[in-house]
Amino acid sequence: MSDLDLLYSDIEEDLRGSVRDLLEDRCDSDAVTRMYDGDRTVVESLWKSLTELGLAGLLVPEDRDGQGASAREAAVVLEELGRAAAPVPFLTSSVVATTLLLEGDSDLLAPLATGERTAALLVPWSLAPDAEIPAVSIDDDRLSGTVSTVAGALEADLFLVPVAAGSGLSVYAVEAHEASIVPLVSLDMTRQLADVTVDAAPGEVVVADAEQAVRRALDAGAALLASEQAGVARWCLDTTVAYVKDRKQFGRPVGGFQALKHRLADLYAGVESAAAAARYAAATLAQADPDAPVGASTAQAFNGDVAVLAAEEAVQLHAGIGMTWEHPAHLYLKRAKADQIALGTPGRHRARLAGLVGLPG
Amino acid sequence: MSDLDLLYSDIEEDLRGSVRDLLEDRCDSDAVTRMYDGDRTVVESLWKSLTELGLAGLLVPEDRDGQGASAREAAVVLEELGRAAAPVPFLTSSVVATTLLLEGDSDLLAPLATGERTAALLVPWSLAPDAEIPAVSIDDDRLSGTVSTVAGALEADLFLVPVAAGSGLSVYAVEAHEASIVPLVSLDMTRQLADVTVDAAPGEVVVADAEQAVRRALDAGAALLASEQAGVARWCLDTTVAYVKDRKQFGRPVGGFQALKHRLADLYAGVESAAAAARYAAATLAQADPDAPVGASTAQAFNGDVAVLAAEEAVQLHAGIGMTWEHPAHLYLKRAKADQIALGTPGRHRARLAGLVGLPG
Amino acid sequence: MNSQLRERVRDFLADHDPRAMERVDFLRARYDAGLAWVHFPVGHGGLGLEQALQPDVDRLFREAGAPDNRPGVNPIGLGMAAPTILAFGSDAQKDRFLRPLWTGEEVWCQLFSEPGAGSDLANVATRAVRDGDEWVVNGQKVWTSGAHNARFAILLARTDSSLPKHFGMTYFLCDMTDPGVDVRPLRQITGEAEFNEVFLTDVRIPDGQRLGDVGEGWKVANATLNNERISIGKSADRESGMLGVVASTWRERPDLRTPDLHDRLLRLWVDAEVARLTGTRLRQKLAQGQPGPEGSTMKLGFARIAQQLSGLEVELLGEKGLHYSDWTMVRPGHVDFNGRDAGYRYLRAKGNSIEGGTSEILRNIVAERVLGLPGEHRVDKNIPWKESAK
Amino acid sequence: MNSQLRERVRDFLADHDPRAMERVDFLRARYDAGLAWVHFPVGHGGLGLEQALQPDVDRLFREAGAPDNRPGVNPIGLGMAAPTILAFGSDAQKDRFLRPLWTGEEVWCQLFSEPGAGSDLANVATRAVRDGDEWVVNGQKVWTSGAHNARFAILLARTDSSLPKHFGMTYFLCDMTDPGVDVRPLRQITGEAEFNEVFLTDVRIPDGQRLGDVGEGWKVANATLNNERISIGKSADRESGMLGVVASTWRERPDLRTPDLHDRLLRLWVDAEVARLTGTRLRQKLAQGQPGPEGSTMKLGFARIAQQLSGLEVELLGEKGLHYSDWTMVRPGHVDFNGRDAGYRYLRAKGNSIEGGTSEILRNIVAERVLGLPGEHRVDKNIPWKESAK
Repeated sequence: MSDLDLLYSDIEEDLRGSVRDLLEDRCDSDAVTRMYDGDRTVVESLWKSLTELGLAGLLVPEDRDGQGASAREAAVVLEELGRAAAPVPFLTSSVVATTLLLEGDSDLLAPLATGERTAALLVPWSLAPDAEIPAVSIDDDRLSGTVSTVAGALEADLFLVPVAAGSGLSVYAVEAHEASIVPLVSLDMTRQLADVTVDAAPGEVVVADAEQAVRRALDAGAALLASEQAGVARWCLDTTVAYVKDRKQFGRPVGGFQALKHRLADLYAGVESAAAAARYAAATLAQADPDAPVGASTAQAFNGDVAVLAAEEAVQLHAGIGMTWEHPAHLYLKRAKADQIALGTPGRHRARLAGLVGLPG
Repeated sequence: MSDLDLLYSDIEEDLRGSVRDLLEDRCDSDAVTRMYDGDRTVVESLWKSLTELGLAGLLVPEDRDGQGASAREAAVVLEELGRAAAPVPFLTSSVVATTLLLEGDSDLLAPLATGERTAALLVPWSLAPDAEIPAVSIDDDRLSGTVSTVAGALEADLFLVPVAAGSGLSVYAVEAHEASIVPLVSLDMTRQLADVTVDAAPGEVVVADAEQAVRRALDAGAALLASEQAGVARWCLDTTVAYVKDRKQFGRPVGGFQALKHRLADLYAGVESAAAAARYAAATLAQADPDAPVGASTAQAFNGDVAVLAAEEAVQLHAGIGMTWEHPAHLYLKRAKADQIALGTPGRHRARLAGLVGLPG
Repeated sequence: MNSQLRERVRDFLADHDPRAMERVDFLRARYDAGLAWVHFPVGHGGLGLEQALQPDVDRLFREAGAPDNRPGVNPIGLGMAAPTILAFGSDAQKDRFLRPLWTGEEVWCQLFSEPGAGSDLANVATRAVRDGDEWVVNGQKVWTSGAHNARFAILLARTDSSLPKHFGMTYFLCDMTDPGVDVRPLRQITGEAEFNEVFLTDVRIPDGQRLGDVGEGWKVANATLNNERISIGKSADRESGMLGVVASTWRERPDLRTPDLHDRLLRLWVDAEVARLTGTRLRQKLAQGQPGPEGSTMKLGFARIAQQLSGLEVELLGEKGLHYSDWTMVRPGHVDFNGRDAGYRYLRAKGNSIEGGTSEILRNIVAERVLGLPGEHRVDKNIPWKESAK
Repeated sequence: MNSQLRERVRDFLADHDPRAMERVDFLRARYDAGLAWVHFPVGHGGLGLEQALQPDVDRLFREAGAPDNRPGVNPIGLGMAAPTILAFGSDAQKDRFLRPLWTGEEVWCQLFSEPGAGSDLANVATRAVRDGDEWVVNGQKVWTSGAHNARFAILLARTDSSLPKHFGMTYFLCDMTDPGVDVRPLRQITGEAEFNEVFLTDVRIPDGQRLGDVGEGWKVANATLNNERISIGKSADRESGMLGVVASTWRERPDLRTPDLHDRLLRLWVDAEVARLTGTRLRQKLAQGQPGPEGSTMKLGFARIAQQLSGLEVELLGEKGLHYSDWTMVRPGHVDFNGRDAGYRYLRAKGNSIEGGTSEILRNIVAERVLGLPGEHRVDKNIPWKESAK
């Protein structure tokens, strides 16, 4: 088989540069930390700036007001968002919801692409692509039900709601103001979750017979979450390496102690591998390769754990300071741990791979 | 609950001293290594010396010609046998076969206790205490069937054979010369296995309705194998620590390099823990504590892996020399890996614990 | 148990009805009767007996319904300050400090760690300058638990920066009510502030509150730390602590179980059970008078198991694991490592391998003191502290 | 692929019918036509083109049914000796050695490691003393694969022991047929003898077979080793190597499966697949001219995965895992890491983290050269080799 390109094109590197500059400018870790105390002011202006770069429409064809780019570019954006623990609804709206709407011909796609509107798919954030999809009920064209721990709901003005329609599943669009949204105290407040209830809410079908479409949207989310995780892991490695070069104990940099060197060498290998796994997941997704589900689950099984390990090592090797509120390491530990559960745990993806690659238990 | 004594009594330490002296004298690693090329001369004289110390009858009451000691003392002997990778049938004859005969009133127990005879239970050496027990068939008082990968068969003159008797299981005694014994090229030639076939062989019942008795014998074997594994692990740790203190590279002892220090510190913790686990398994077995099966499976689940890790670290930290035939490390790697499978793998014992401690899957 | 001792407790209880006395009066009387810590000397709350006898004495008092000295409120005082004062204090210091320490009337905290002196504790930069009969102290301490409730602190400060680092320190007993002591909460990744930063500005300590000789601070501090490190925890039941919490969740929520999580849980069950047995064995060795630095391995194992179990629990809970109880900045009166929710346990357990000696430092200790492997190259050992790299 | 190059191959094949020529004549002609290794210079088997073009050339020859130079028989020669001779050799040396090396007429081995110079390769003690136009070499080498089949060796020897270790070595090309060369098989834990010990007694090497300047041996040897370390393996299919073996067993033996082993196998499947993708990515970087020492991580991962997989396989096989194929001491012509039985694979894989640079040394290299962390304290760096601790 001919290998897919796992490197970055010059265009992708330019995109990375723009996103990184913007995040350095507008996403400082103190502002992000304040989200844990309920101050979410950083979100709106940051998201606005990102949409002005056209990022919300990366996956949307140009004739539907998007950029006509691919999952490869979205993955680069997510690496940078992970690296900054950025609190924006790119993954939930511009990847998951957008991928779903791409399967229909809804007029709602264009305003999503421009950033005019923001959407969230109403499923629990822990839902794996191959899990049973919870659905609300419909009666007389009105939707009723509760979906718990939804990501991106707080940032969205539009919900995509799986609805049990006969023996199948349809996805309806519901205006957020028609729903009751209860924000949850979340392990990762930079992606704060919410329970969402609709009670006889009006909605319109945007994708009918939608089960496979929802699964594909979740799989796109899982494939690209791997890039976010690679970015989280990269920040943890880079920051820790810089710290141990600088931090002196016993009259020398602690980064010169061999036990730490070996752990960081192993972590480096893990982070490089996570980057390759994420790249493959994005490349197969970008060209609708039949191997895409294997790529997504492999990357989730691997990167979910690597990001957690990287964040745990960052805290441990920063020692005392890494345990404090004032150092940003905790933002990455919480993001990594929540990301490990998001869209299916690594164990869940391994179990899925067993079926996909023919290694049954 | 009152804690069981997990230390060694003075009597136990004396016993250890005698066994260790004898092994240092009569069990040199070159002679043991020669077993891999088919020279098994070391076995007979070594076993004779050990039986002269009365070790074969440790678990047998004094009124049946034994020493009237307990599993605690047998465990100490096994720690030393493990430490020397000694090729004697103590575990197979003096623990497993003896424990089984203790459940009946066979006259065969006394000659086993004195070392005059040596027995082996005909089951595959990989059999876990809770697995299905393979049995030969009986027809007209004659036994026929094959049992594969039996440990201790090459050293035994007497076989204890599980026989399918109606809906239950009986154990028959069969003279070894009535059976056909095919020695196997084994991963661990210091406990070389054999396939044993009986073809209309005569035998006599030694334990009737024997299923639970066989399981208890296997459980005793598993509980005390943990001490052998602790001994294997201890040798690997001690030998490696001594080597890295002595071996110089880059002008200094390699044991001064922190990455190695940390690995050896962790290994030390593992070896100390393995000793505690083995001690608890022996103590509960010695007083027929209802917790004995939990003790045995906990110790097997833990020590099986620790012994392998210790042997793998020994090879790795001896580097080149550890890969050679002339250094004894390979004897311990092979023993540890075979012991990991013997009487049930760690995974198998974990699965058993799930039932014993109420953590179902 | 010693029957004479049992009788002595019985006699004391006959003369002092715990139900009829004020709590503090009862505790003071128990101290004066030598029944506070029987291994301390006569006159300082003890009878010069073996420490192993203490748990039985405590049990007898407990069975009689007597109040205890709330050891959980003053762990630094009882576990670290008291044995150090006993070993290095003058008679006047023992008389002044030990009784109110034991009764809990005076709670203690520890002012050792600094931003630049974590694992390398001998690097403390807080200065104490002699001024007549007093010492004037300036500097910043960190990771001080209970500072906001403490009356006194054990304090390590640099008194001569021209000496190599280990030789220029002195150990003091510091009054936390001194106006130069400023205690500020230090917020942690859990959201709460269990610890403090303590800023010391011209704090004046009488020379009579110096413990040990000038320049002997490192030796005294090591005695304190050894008391911390040989603490191998109490005898524990199977499935106590973090394992019990996760095992309960497992039993109550069959819907959450997967084969992957099952095997990981069983591995950790085995690890925790073996750690429990290892602890039991170490306590039995200690009781036989064979203590040793191998106790350091207990804390290594405890931290690893707690971290892996709490990480597993968050995954096991899945959707529910994405919740958190409360990020509000509070100052907990009492820290329950197993308390609150899975997310809290996960984050809090990260501290287990840092506080009280990082796992990296403990591995060094095991490698060097137990296994006898060579020490690290020490570039700063023989040069004046002020000239060493910070 | 370059169409000019394609045409050149086609023309060569038109003039040289592989079916009509002796194998060695064909190979010599191919060398002389510059189609042996196209990135080598004209006149030495190449055309001065990019290395990335070589696989396509090889493919064209393969498709034409041409014999290859059996690269598996001469890995040290092709992978290590040839690039070093190219970089440091005189024209006479290149003319003499490169052609028979490439055609396989002369097989090479490597005489670097010694009992006292394993990870610390710069510690070699084998001496070479100048005697007129020759050098007289005495010492012992170890871990020499293929020494018993080799005609020549690359050899590192100490020529001045009064200099610090890195400066007193010189690099030679040693004729293995010299009567002073004694090759003895070195038996390994697998039972077989894949490697050798080589004893050198008054071996005489002409000065014309010195590679690089006197005292420049370390620099030349490092060039050789870098060729070893950046070798990141060929593009591999999914489930190739050890994983394929274990996965086949898994698929064929449902009776052996347990949930514990299942999750471990899936984890290793993921690790191996990600390692494969990481290798692909590194090769793509190399092809773009971005090579780097991060290639060292590939060997780390390869060794760990091979060891864990082979260990798992023995457990999976259970009863059958207790068997072994054959302990007889043999000298294998060809080493197949995945060959023979599970026990062999398990034991052989232990060497993967030792040979060609231990995993410990590779982690140092990654930490220092990739991450830029400080080097180890080097006590022996600036003292004469003869005075350093051995």
